[in-house]
Amino acid sequence: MTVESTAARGTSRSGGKRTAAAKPAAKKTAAKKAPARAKGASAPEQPELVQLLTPEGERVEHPEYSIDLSAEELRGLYRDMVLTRRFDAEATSLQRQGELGLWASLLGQEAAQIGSGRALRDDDYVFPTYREHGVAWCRGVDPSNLLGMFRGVNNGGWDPNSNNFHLYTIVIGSQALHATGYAMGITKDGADSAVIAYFGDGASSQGDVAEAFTFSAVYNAPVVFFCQNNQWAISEPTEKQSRVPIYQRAAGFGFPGVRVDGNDVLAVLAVTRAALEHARSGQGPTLVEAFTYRMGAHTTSDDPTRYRTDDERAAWEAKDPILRLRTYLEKEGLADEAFFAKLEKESEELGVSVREKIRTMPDPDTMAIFENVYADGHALIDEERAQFSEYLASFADADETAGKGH
Amino acid sequence: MTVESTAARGTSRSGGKRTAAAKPAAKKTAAKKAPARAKGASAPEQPELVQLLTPEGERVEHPEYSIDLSAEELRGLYRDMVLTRRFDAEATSLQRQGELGLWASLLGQEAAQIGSGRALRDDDYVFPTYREHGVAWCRGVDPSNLLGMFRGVNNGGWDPNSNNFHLYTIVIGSQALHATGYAMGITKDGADSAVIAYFGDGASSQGDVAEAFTFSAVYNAPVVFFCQNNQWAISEPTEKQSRVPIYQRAAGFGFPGVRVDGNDVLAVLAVTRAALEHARSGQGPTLVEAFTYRMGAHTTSDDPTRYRTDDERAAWEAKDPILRLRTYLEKEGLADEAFFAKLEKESEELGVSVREKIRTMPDPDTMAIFENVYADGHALIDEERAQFSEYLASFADADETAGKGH
Amino acid sequence: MAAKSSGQLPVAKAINESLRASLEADPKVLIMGEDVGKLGGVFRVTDGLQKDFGEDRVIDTPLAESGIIGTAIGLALRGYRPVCEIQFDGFVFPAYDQIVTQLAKMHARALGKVKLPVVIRIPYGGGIGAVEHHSESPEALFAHVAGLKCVSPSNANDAYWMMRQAIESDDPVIFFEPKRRYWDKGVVDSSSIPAPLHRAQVVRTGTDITLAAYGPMVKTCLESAAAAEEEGRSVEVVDLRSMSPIDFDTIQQSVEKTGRLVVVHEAPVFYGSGAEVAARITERCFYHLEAPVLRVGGFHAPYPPARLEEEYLPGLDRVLDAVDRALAY
Amino acid sequence: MAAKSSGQLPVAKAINESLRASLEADPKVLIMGEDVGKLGGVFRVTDGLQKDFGEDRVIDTPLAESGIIGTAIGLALRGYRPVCEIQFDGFVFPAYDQIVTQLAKMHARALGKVKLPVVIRIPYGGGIGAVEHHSESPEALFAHVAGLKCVSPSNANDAYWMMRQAIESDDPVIFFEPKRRYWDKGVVDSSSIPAPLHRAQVVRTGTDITLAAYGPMVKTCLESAAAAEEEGRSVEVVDLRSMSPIDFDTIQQSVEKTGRLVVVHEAPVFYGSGAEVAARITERCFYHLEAPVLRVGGFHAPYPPARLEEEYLPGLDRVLDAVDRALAY
Ligand SMILES: Cc1ncc(C[n+]2csc(CCOP(=O)(O)OP(=O)(O)O)c2C)c(N)n1
Ligand SMILES: Cc1ncc(C[n+]2csc(CCOP(=O)(O)OP(=O)(O)O)c2C)c(N)n1
Ligand SMILES: [Mg+2]
Ligand SMILES: [Mg+2]
Repeated sequence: MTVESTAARGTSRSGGKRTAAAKPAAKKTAAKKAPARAKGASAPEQPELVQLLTPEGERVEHPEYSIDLSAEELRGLYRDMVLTRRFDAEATSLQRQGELGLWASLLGQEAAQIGSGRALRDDDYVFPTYREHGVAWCRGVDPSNLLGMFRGVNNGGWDPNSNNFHLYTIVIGSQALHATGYAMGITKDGADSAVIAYFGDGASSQGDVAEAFTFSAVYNAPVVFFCQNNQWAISEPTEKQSRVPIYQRAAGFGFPGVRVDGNDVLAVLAVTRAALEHARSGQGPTLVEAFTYRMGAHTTSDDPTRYRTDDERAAWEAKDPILRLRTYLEKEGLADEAFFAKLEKESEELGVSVREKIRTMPDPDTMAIFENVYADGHALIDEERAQFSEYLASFADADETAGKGH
Repeated sequence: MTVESTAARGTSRSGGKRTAAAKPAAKKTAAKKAPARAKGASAPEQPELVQLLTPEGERVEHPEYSIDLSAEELRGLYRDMVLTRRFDAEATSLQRQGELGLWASLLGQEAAQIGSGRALRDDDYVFPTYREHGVAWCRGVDPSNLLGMFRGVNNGGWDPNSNNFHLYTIVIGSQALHATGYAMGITKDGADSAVIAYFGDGASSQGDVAEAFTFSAVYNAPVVFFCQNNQWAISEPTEKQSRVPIYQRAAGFGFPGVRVDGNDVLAVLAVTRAALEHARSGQGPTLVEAFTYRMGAHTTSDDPTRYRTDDERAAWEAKDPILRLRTYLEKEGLADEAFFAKLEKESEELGVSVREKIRTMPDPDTMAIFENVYADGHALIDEERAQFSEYLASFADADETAGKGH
Repeated sequence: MAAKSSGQLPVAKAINESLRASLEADPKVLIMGEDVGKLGGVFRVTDGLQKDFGEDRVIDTPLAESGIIGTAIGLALRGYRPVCEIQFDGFVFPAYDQIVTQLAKMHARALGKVKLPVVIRIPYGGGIGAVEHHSESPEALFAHVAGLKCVSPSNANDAYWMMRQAIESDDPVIFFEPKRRYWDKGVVDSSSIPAPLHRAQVVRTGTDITLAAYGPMVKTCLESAAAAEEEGRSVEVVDLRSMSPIDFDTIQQSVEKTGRLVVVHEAPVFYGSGAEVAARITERCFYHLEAPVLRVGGFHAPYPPARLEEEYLPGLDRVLDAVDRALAY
Repeated sequence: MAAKSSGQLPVAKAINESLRASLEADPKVLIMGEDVGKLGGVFRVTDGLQKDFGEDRVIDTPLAESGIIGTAIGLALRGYRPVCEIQFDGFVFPAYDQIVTQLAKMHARALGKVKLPVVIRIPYGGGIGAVEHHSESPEALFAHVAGLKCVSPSNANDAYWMMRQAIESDDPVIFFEPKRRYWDKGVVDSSSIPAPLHRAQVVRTGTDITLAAYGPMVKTCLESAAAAEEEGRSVEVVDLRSMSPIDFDTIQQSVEKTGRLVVVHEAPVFYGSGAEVAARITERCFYHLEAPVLRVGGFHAPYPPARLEEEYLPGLDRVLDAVDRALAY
């Protein structure tokens, strides 16, 4: 299967039809989870983590969130995670080979991204950071689009409206406000779509994110704030951003917050779906904190050995999101050898296709510097474009003259 | 009594020695006050409001906060509020007479400001907005200093360190971060002082305030965030800033929040003192929301009839902070006629003295434009200063020449 | 849709009518900001609009400028055309990141696939005796940034039409409103075909020297020109109207005629728009200039307290002094 | 306190040593920023400092630039001397309000009664093949603002000494670090008496034309000058070192000799520092200039994706083209 056709599955919801909708991200959950802590130093009591599939691959029940997926749907989620991881690994190695300038790996965060991405409807809108390759996958964004900016041929460049997937946003936290404004617009339009805004644990410190909480609460905007707490903001652990669990932030702005096991694709799907339903039904925002782990470096430029231990990584490896679903599928006989073999092959093909795509990706035309700065044009751009063309032409002339001369 | 000698009482704590310290702004208070509200539209349940003196002038007890003041201390608080109100009224009328360009009245917020101001120790540090005239009074800041910026002779200009009272800050929310940084410095110095940062209900929406919450929690900085929720941010009611009570914001950042009757000087004193003690003893920040009312216009430029009703004002008049303390003092026989008469006279004198001061306040020298832009100088400033002097001198020359010529 | 004929209007009211006409013409137009609703803004520029168009289209926002611009971007992505009010010049900076990093660059980032027709209204400049942060002229800080357009009307007719054009533009426009001219009246000709938004206008012709200004300083320059005439000097005045782009062609034409140029603005001279005009016009008119381009503007100092602003602000005397100096070459 | 003698050092390491010497010399000096601790910053400029000076003096902050600068102001009010790192140029804007409105103006607001000795380190400029927001040159947006000082070293020795001077200054200093020169080595002479922080330096003498630049473009100009020499042209190069204040005297002296000036920077030309230099030098040297001051810099467009930056950035060819054009007058 080619990359395109894989991606072209688009936003069909693999975790679909048969699911019993969970109760809206409950008042109670947030209410009882917001203890004020008088002391900064002491450890927080372990907050409730919504989990439906344990690291050992056991299905467990949760009093407020439930999910009931068909075998096909479960295999679909598994396939999404495997292919996303494969794509990500391919990109990492393409960076090492010099094909990309940088790569921000999502390794370890597949469940958080696929679970939330598959909770979305086609008409919902996504505002990602720079690491949401799995969500992009769910939206049907052509993976090579994602690679363009890391290769340095553009700064994003895809059409956000063709998959309701906004451009990657690098400046931390900014997109939370864009998502809120977009959601306000949905309300004005009388539509029942929802918006999801992704950001990280580090981003929770940015003023823009707090302002997004305020605006979304005041206007009751249909937006889900999806915080992937992957424990690290480059070299800084989450304790440098907050001394209480991040999901608790929401209550003080007047909307519910919930922490979900971010390595449990079923729980993430259930919780996100409930939060989106909550938004759709006019009940406003929810903050979902997906508790997960960045298994790799922050980006290919980073060296995590400077600031964290192998032990930590090893402990999280035991909670791997893909492994636990595989264990479950196998144990329950929901997928056979043929499925895994076929998926392995599909992964290989995806890798090959991505490699080919990137290697044949053309460099942008020099004059693209001057394009799309303004929608309605700008006199200075016209002047500079003309002068620069003339300047470039002078080399051609010189070469020609030189050629003639000798 | 002259203005100076009144002010010179400085930060002596009128509500002083005998007070039984309240328990540190309790975990419980914040914890149980942070219900997540799933619906934006419905009214919040009435949150607990710490009160020790009812609008009718009855002393009541509170399970967590208590206070025990001598008659003299109570009269001191009363005097502070009366003189502050008088100073404020004087400034408002000076604005009408054209002596000030603008005035931001604190009318109605006297208890919030005197109660918190008198909770401070001399070595504590205050970061005010532009309306903390009552706090300035408690700190011993010469009132004419406050008038300078509203008259347009300077942009503040007092020495913050002489009374540990920072300059007024007009850009909403900025000072919350300065306060936090200052408090971080106190910790580094190993001192046990505390910082208090004032801001309004409107300011609670600014990203800077949220970032101050984050930094103060992460570094466990000894700072009290004192939000005077006076129900309005110019023309916008508090519902435009938050759909839950503002004090609940704190819990999600990991520190306690408490709502106090901001028109009850005793409760404000008790709550602020407890929060400062909490900070001093290494337990980090607290958010105090003083629930009060801006009785006047936002500033003398504002016209509140455009956006709020007389009824609302009337309802709050019944909760007047000064009246209720007077009722209590009289009922309990804690102050006699002579006290009130003397205070009346003192008020008059304060008014006269302020009027005199302002009318004799000199305009700044033109060349002050170039002063204090840099501490270490800047070549361009020197150049511009010289050119401008020359330019000004050319008029003098011209005048002279003209004089000679005719 | 043609605006109602308006006759003599103060600048603030001309903008109000322009916003009203835009709200009527396009249901996607929104007004957002602090106190823009019932209060009608602190300068009453949005007076009556919420009453007539509802809270859904004229929106009182929380007190957070980054939030205002950030959500306006989101609304624009959804197809709306938000017109955001920043209450005073000095309060735009909390939104600066959203403006510079997102609003200005998103069209390019998307290779043209999204447009952000957001207008940011900023009452700017001094002369009204206000406290700190209420009198600044930060236009250079926006004009330097690619992706933004910056304009400032000097009179009621331009205020009306330039606002309509700014709202119709598919690019983000920072609309600097000369607050001390809010009460100056002028005829708004709602039937006239307006000049293009970024075209400069020769508002007084002359032959000896050119004065270039925009916004509040145009009036000052016109008064200076009138005063200079009494001394026998023929001064041309160009109202730039747009600080990004700048209509250098019109200035060049004027300077080729007069041979001398003084640029006047309230903003500090150092790194100000006068520098850009001086540098480019000197390049374009090197052989025509009989004197260096001179600049009259603010000093490299924070805007002073109100009792010093008269000395600080460029006024007739300082403009004429520069005219004298230029003519002395 | 004298720094250790350092020999050949890369620019990044020279700054590291300078920070170390400052931390040693004054217990009030603090380092703050994202990832400045264990990681040593993304460019390792603060490498090893937290290990040696502790978390109390080398502080990993929450991810919030306004918070970093806002708390640094508070720390400065308490008597500390914070040196704040902004991770990349494009991430300074969330802090812009605190910088422009508070940091720059508080000394004046207090009539001199408080001082804010805060240094803001910003790795800036392009040429390292990075993604968006990692290659910008925003210096004009700070230099226009009174109350700030802006400097940028071009070599290791200046990097060492200018950082020490910036930290010793009682004014806020924005310290622009030419990130693509971080790995360029030079001798740091820790015994030399440094030039004043805001003094420009003639780094190559010549007689036909002057090139003025700062930070990363100084090297480009020196290479251009060397290339021009082969064509028989004698090019003088002035390293401005400071963008606010600008040492106009040194440029003027050079231009009075050469009669021609080209200003080179990576930042967009429009409203850039070249405009200020051109305007003022034209005024000062009107009768000496044989050609208009020309500017070579970025276009009025967002910094392009990495695969276009070579074309976008001023390089040897574009500088020489400008030299040719200036000499053609
Ligand atoms: C405003 C801003 N400041 C700094 C950076 C540099 N930076 C890029 S990613 C990052 C850490 C982000 O951490 P987090 O929000 O937890 O997301 P994660 O990378 O872990 O997915 C930082 C500091 C940035 N991109 N934007
Ligand atoms: C950043 C910023 N934006 C806007 C303003 C204009 N402004 C001055 S006071 C005010 C309302 C403040 O309300 P609140 O925080 O409740 O304080 P209050 O005036 O009620 O004491 C506004 C919007 C400002 N000073 N700063
Ligand atoms: Mg993270
Ligand atoms: Mg208020």
